[in-house]
Amino acid sequence: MSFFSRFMDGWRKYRKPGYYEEFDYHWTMAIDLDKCTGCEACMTACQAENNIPVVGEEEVARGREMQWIRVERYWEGEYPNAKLNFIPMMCQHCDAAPCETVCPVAATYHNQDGLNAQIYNRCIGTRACAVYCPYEVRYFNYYDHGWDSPLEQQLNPDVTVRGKGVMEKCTFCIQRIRQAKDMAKDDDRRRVQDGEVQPACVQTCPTKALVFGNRKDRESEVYQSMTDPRNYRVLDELNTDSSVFYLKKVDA
Amino acid sequence: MTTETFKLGYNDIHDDVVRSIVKTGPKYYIALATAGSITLLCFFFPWFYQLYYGIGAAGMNHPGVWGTYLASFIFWIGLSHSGTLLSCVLHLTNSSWRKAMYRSAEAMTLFSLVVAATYVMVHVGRPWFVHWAAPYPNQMELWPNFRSPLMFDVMAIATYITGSTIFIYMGSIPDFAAVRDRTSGWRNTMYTLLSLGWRGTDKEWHRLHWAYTFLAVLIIPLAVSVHSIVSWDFAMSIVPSLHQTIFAPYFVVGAIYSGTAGIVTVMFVLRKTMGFEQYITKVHFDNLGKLLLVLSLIWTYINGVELFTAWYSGTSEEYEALGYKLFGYYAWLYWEMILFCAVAPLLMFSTRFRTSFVPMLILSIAINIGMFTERFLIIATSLSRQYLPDAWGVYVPSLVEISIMVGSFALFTTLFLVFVKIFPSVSMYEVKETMATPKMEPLAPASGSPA
Amino acid sequence: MPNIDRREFLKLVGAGGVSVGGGFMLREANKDQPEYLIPHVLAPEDFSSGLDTFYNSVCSMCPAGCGISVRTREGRAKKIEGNPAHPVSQGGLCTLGQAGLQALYNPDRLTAPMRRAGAGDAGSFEEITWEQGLKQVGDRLDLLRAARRGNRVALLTQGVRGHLAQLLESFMRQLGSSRLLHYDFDHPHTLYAANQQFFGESRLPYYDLANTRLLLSFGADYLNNWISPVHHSLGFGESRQSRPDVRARFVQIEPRMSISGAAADEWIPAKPGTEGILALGMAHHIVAEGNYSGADRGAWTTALADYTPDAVAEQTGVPATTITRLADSFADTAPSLAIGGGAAGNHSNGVDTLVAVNALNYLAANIGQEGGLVFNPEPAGPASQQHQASYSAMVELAEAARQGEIDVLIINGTNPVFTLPPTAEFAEALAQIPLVVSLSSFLDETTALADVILPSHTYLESWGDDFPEPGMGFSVGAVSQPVVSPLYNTRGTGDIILDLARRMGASSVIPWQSMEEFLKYGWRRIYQRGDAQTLAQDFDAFWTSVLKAGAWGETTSGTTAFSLNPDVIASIGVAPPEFSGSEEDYPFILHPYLSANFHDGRGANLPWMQELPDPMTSVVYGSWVEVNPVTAEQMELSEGDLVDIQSPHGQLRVPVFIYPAIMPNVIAIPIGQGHGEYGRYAKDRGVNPIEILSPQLEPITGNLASSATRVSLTATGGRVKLVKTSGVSRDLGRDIVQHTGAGVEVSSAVDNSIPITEVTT
Amino acid sequence: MNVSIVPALKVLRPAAMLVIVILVGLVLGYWANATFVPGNSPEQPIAFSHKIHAGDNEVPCLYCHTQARRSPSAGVPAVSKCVGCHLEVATEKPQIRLLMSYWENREPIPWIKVHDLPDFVQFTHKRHVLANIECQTCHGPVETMDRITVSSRAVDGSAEVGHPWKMGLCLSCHRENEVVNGTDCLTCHK
Repeated sequence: MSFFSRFMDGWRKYRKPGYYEEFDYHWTMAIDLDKCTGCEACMTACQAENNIPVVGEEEVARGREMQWIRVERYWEGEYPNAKLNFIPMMCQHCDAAPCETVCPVAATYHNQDGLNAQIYNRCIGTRACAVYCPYEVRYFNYYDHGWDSPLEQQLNPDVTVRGKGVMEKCTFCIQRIRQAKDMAKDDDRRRVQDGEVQPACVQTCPTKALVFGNRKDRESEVYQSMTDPRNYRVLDELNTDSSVFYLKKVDA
Repeated sequence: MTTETFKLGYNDIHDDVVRSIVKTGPKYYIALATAGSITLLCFFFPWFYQLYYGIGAAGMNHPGVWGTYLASFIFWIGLSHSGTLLSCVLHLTNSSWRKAMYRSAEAMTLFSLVVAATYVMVHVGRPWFVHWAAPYPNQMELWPNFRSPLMFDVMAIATYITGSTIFIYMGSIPDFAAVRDRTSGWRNTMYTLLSLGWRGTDKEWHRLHWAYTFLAVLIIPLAVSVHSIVSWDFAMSIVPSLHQTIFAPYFVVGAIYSGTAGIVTVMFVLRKTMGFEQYITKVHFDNLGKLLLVLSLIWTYINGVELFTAWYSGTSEEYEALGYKLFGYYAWLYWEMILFCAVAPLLMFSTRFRTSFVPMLILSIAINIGMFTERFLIIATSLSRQYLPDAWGVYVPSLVEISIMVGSFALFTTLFLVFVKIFPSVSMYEVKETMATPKMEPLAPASGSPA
Repeated sequence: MPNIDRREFLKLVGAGGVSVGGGFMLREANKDQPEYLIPHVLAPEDFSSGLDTFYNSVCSMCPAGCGISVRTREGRAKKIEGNPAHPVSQGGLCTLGQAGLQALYNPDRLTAPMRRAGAGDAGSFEEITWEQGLKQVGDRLDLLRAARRGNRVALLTQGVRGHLAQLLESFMRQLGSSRLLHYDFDHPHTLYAANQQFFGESRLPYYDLANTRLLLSFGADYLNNWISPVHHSLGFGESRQSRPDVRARFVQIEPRMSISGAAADEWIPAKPGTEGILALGMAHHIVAEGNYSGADRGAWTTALADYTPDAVAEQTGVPATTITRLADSFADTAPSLAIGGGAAGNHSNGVDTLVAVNALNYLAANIGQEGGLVFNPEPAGPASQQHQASYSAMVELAEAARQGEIDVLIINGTNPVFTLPPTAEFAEALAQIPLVVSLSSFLDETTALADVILPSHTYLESWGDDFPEPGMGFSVGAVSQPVVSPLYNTRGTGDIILDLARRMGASSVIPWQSMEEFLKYGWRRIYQRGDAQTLAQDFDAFWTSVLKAGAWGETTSGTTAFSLNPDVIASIGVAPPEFSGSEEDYPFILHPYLSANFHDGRGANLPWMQELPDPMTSVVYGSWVEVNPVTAEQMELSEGDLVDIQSPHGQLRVPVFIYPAIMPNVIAIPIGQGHGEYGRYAKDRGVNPIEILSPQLEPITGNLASSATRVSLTATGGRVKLVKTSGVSRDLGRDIVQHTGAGVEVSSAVDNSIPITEVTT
Repeated sequence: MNVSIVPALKVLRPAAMLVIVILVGLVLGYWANATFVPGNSPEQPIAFSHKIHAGDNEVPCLYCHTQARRSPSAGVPAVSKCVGCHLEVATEKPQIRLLMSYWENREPIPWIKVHDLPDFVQFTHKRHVLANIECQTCHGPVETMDRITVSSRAVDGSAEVGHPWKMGLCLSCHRENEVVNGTDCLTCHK
């Protein structure tokens, strides 16, 4: 098959209605805001798992912090009736992702598992995806970040360290998904079963507010959560069709 | 028909123009040296510094991932719309007053585009991989993403550069020939090559005019599309206050606006430095002034529409963005822009103002400052006020960015200075066309007018 | 072909040659440096390259004692995760626990034994061998012991449990010294005292958050740093949403909204120190309304006579209606649970306050109930509560040192110079002690003043075990094993103590050669307690299984029967809190709280913790003072304004943060920053509020009433940019965090997602 | 008056020739380097010959590279592995003596990495070995090499000089064998 015909082939196939149906997985996350306490354990877990650099005080002051997952805080009301609401915000892995349309070199695209992929070494750093992303969860490497020795010994060998000029973001811990699929293959299963793979943030959450799994498996915990009557999606009006579902806070 | 040109004979024109090429005073060299060194110091040095340390050298942050670089890029693309577009339109409408100035206008187009293209390299994080944006078969079996407005940009600008290069070159072939006949040595060699053996036969003239007109028709839609596409880089995002249907016309008008202002500036300079007083006259400034005035009114209108839609949307997102633009961190820049681009141009209602050179120069410069601010604000204010308030932030340009911005003007000047020594910066034959055939027969080649 | 003259030809040849060379070098320059494949000399058994190996262990970053499971690759620790098998953490883990990796791989770790260089000038140390260091200390101890003057030796350690605690104890007994102190800044002395007083239990009960339906928390930040935050978080999540058609309600009573306050359904600001009075007010209402019908009802009525809701409302600033409402729902809901601690316990009336809270539980019949509080059995392993040093105990130690009664002070882990207010003059006391030995892994403020440093392993490199306090209502234990081989020339605390014991000739009583050996000895007894099934396997099998599982437990649960000692009732009553400093000079009450990231300051040397935004304010890398918006407006303060905070005992300069949920006359500063030593990440950053605390005591325990200091606030006119990650913390009606009533309405989000097909596996 | 461009071109000829010569030179130099010093076959600390082991004596690859079956990385055999045989076998050869000197000082042998993938690529030997892909498919005819050289069937099936491990190699193979999601970027890129 020639280069060009391959290209046209992929082009025709791309995002046709029901594109995902022929595949096994549709990775999804559900976050119960009624359980989230804003403890930020997820943030540290992510930083440890994904080799996210510590940029230092000056850089944070310039607004260049690196947080694949961040906990946003919104105050409500005034003293003495003030309330503080937390909401974890990470890449929503939108099935209609604005960021994917804009990358000129297709460094970010949607893969068959419903993941919004970011291929670091393809990225040329136009930063357009970060502009197009309404959730502002894409973080750019403004420098080559270093680790004071021997801190680099902690780096996760399954995740590459991103260099300067590259955009990065949450991957739903693709390395863990990959590993889970590998194990499934070992005992000749076609699919990863529910609970076999957890991103670092989900795994560590002390209140178990985060749930992760395969949406196509109706029995999965995540499917139960995303069909919970409390469910909603942040900025759903933009029709990004995101794969992260939030469960409303309950006032009582 | 303008009166001034009657005083001249063909020879005078030839002499003037050729002098402007051959006779080089120390002033020129000083200017060239200054411009060149500023380019090196303020443009290339900071750029290499940034290449080494990473984009962090610039002031961009999260969420302000785009900044001055992109603003400058749009600005230069805009500036490019002066020349070729204008010259095409006027060529087709056969307006004689164009003829003295269109050559330098087209040159502006070319060099603005070159600078703009350089800015793309300055902007991206890993310019050494920028060739991936070009569609070519490779062992990775990867293609660029043809849905990306940035991709459209690459295509559009490439086309536009090619188009305008051919246009300006073709237009100057007869003049190359003319210069060829009056120079010797390496210049003669160069111009011999450049003029492609132009003899000035009727056949040649006929073909030239045909092709020239054809190109002109071709380029006008191109010029419009280029800036529409540039505007889509923003309009196709869903960022509040960027996601607007009016952006394409907004950008195109803005482009022509700043471009025309640019021409006024350049023509003033040429007139003074090259001694083209007789070719570039009040008439040109008057006409350009009228054009500017109209453009400024349209531009102001579109700005009004923008504000209105933002207000009328009634969503918190648009409100905040609007409020931030008008009264936020960068408010002073916004009002400066309004003053320069919407208020000041109203002066041009008076003919006296339009026909007096220095004021027009000042105004034209002011307009371009204002237009640069516009481009900057479009990016800076919108990006710092998006959907999630928790992620709001302010972007402030760093020294490197500002220096590179200044440097880019020096780069442009350098290119232009080189240009005037190679190209006949006034189209001789077309100026001649505006003249009655003289009594005494001058040197060959007499050019049969196609008209 | 045109003829080329000679010069032309040579020119071409030259150019050609040069360019060939150029082309050659071009590729040469583009070749990448060779990488090496360094094999093992002997193939390792415990891991194979490219594959993960998980080791279960115990977290020692805070006293909660969560079970952790550390992922290692090629012998390096890569990630710390909660151990799902451990009943305390059940797979969850907090930020600090995960950052333990950066304690292990910290660039500022002490890498070898050191000795004060030259004539005792602080800070400058020279490296020595272990033999030298241990000999110097050992000989000294030997002499003192021989001379029956062992009591001139003091051992000051961070709160340790399990067999290390036992080892320290017998070590000191062998020395004949009574000066063994466990010191943690945040040890809940008042809570222990209150439980002792009310229940006659020396142990903490188990607070069953997971099954409760209503939780009243009096100042206890149970989700962040109170006793066992991760376990409480699990309970919180469980009782909030994981039970069908039951959703527990959480009420938080505290002057400044903590993380628990934010998570609670209702946050009630009560005047600092009056939480106990509030509790008694509710108790009064419960009894008065006849919601309590115990035999001792009369006694309660008399005891609570003065605490009518109106009187209490007047004292606490909480409206009477709120008090009665809470009281009613607390009595009606079963099971309900009241917990107290944190700031509420750190007042001059701390113990009484917490007794009052217990009284509430008693009156609502939550004691011994599932979803209430459950008593713990005697822990399987050694406990060390009796050695916990209160503030006054530390002051006594300092005093003794000044009197020259102490020759040797061995410090393990704890950092009193940082966590004691200067009024204790601990640093000065250290200067008086001839030989100060520190076993810390880092050069913290205290270690910097030591004479000899014998650096110990981090918990990820050493043997140990832990019996969480409080237990889970049944006894729990876990062994912490080394997950990586030691990075540096350091030794485990236990091994150092054992070595010293040998050197002072106590090997007859303390014969063990290594901590591991001692642990096995200790755990053999636990093995023997086991049931038939356990005993069926031999000890080694048991030992490996414990290491594998990372947790051990048995079903023996504590007593459920409880009868209240009548004269406790009579003694019940909470005096109004006393504050140092007059209200005129010092209009504000200082509310220092344990930072979510740094605990009591031990986390400040971890870069991850420094860059992790504070949950409530999103500030990173620094300190701030939280001020009520109204107060700020009156004083014309805005975010980032530098203010001087003046207490009777000191002054601090901090930037202001406008905090919407703090009482107008209270200001709060997080504890944890403001280190003078402790490595590059912590040094000279922010301020330490402990420095300006007044030595106000809680009389019964002699504990420091750390929330009882009055301060004044004066703007300096200075201003700094507060480094924080949040932009605007209001959602401007964008409905980002959506709410719903208890009754739920159906949303349609699923419908407009990609169609879902049935999966058949 | 001359208007033809031919004489002008004549004037330019020497310059043109110079340019051409230089270009040709550059290409030539680059090619020479690629051919004669490809740098894909470095001198190893011990002249271990895969030809003798895997070729002549037919020692199976997985005997030494034991990890390949169950781990992403194939693993270099520990020194003890070599010694295991060479306590008896060919003990007198100088290279074996050299090996023994390493063994006696308990030093690892600093092998130089020949087959190297960039850090952003996720490749697992396990899956490929279990899928019965011959080692030679990527590592080339190792059993014929005295000194290990990078050479494998490249995209077009021909052996390339230099480093043939380009993305195309993985892609073509994944295509031929119709690997599930074999051409999804995330399958190989981490």
